[in-house]
Amino acid sequence: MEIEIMAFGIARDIFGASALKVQAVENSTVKQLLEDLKNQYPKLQELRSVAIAINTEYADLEQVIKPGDEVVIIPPVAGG
Amino acid sequence: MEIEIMAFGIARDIFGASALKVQAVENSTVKQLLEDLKNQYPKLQELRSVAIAINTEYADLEQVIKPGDEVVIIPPVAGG
Amino acid sequence: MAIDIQLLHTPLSLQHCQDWVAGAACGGIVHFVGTVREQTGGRPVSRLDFEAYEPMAVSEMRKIAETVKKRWPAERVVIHHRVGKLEIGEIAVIIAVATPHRVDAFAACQYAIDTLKQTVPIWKKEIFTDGEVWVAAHP
Amino acid sequence: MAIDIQLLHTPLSLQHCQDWVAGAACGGIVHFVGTVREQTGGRPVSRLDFEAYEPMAVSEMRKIAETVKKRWPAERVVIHHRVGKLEIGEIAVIIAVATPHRVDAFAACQYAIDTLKQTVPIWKKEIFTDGEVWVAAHP
Repeated sequence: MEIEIMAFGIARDIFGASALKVQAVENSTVKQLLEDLKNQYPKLQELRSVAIAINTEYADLEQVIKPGDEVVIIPPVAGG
Repeated sequence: MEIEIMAFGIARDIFGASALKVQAVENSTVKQLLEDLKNQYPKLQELRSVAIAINTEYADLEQVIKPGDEVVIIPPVAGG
Repeated sequence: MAIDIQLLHTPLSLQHCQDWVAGAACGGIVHFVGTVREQTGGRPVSRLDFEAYEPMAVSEMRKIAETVKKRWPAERVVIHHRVGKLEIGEIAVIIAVATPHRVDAFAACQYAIDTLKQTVPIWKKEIFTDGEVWVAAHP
Repeated sequence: MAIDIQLLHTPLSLQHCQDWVAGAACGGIVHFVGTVREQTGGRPVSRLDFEAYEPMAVSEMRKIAETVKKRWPAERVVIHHRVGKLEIGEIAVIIAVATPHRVDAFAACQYAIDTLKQTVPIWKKEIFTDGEVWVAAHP
């Protein structure tokens, strides 16, 4: 299954793109996706935190990604 | 010696005037003045607090009132 | 001087306070705005009359602002208080504190309004449809 | 609805927030105003660029306002956040909370800004004369 990941802030700079398509096995979890991304983009490991949002909500590590989900990588936030 | 006392808020209502002249012995203290006023105007005793300001500063009970001092009776404040 | 104290007979302006405190060195500004409530203990209020022993009120407000500057790294402090007749919803007091870090601005602003209510010689009379009362005068 | 959440590409207005929260039932209003500081750790900042994952940022800001309404007797809550390019001194965020008693307004407003900084997907890049950095990205 192909997952499209949107990226903001420093994650976009690290990806070199505001969206990224990655291949994943069916029933892939957020944890697996994060591990794959960190392996492919080691600079993500240097960040204070990296989270995944699915359909505009913070996702648990065990959450399964479904086809059609809106997946966003969330580097450390700094609003305010 | 004659002391003129300015009054605001409920103290003005109790005095029935915005200023009051009272006779006091020389070297009268704030404590003596307050006792005299409370005897003369018993409704002052019902208030949550009564303070005296001399020359725009809160006065200690032992402070001596001098001729020419600006003396103000301060009933419970309620700003804000 | 980084302190602005005013006792005004005219409506207070929050925008004025914001413009005055906002400095390029401060990231956090906290404003407290106190307005006239429509009721007290369920009893509908028509209006409020504020009066002040003006020179001392200004002096006590200035002491509060100076204490704020001593205790917290506040760049700017504004305390504006209204006197006279106020209608429901009108602003009676604005306190604004600007600090480099927000936690100080909250603490300092809260200190300032708490102390103002305890020390500044300002009195308010609540006018009801059927009477009036000097607020907080009696235990 | 007693909650006003906005993510804006145009300048924020404190007066607008005050007018919106000020209700006749509330005596205490606390505003937090966050502005762009001229320097970070002694290094002069030229500008800030804010960006947001907008639908989620609005949703997370709404959650904060709803939590405020649950935990404190807040009548009205405003959270406005700016996005885009901001110059020094411009307002990045305004949070306003109106409650019957002031102690609740201070606590709720502080909770809201603390939580916003932890959870709302907004990022800011500080632009210096000689480079740029995503704020708080690295430990």
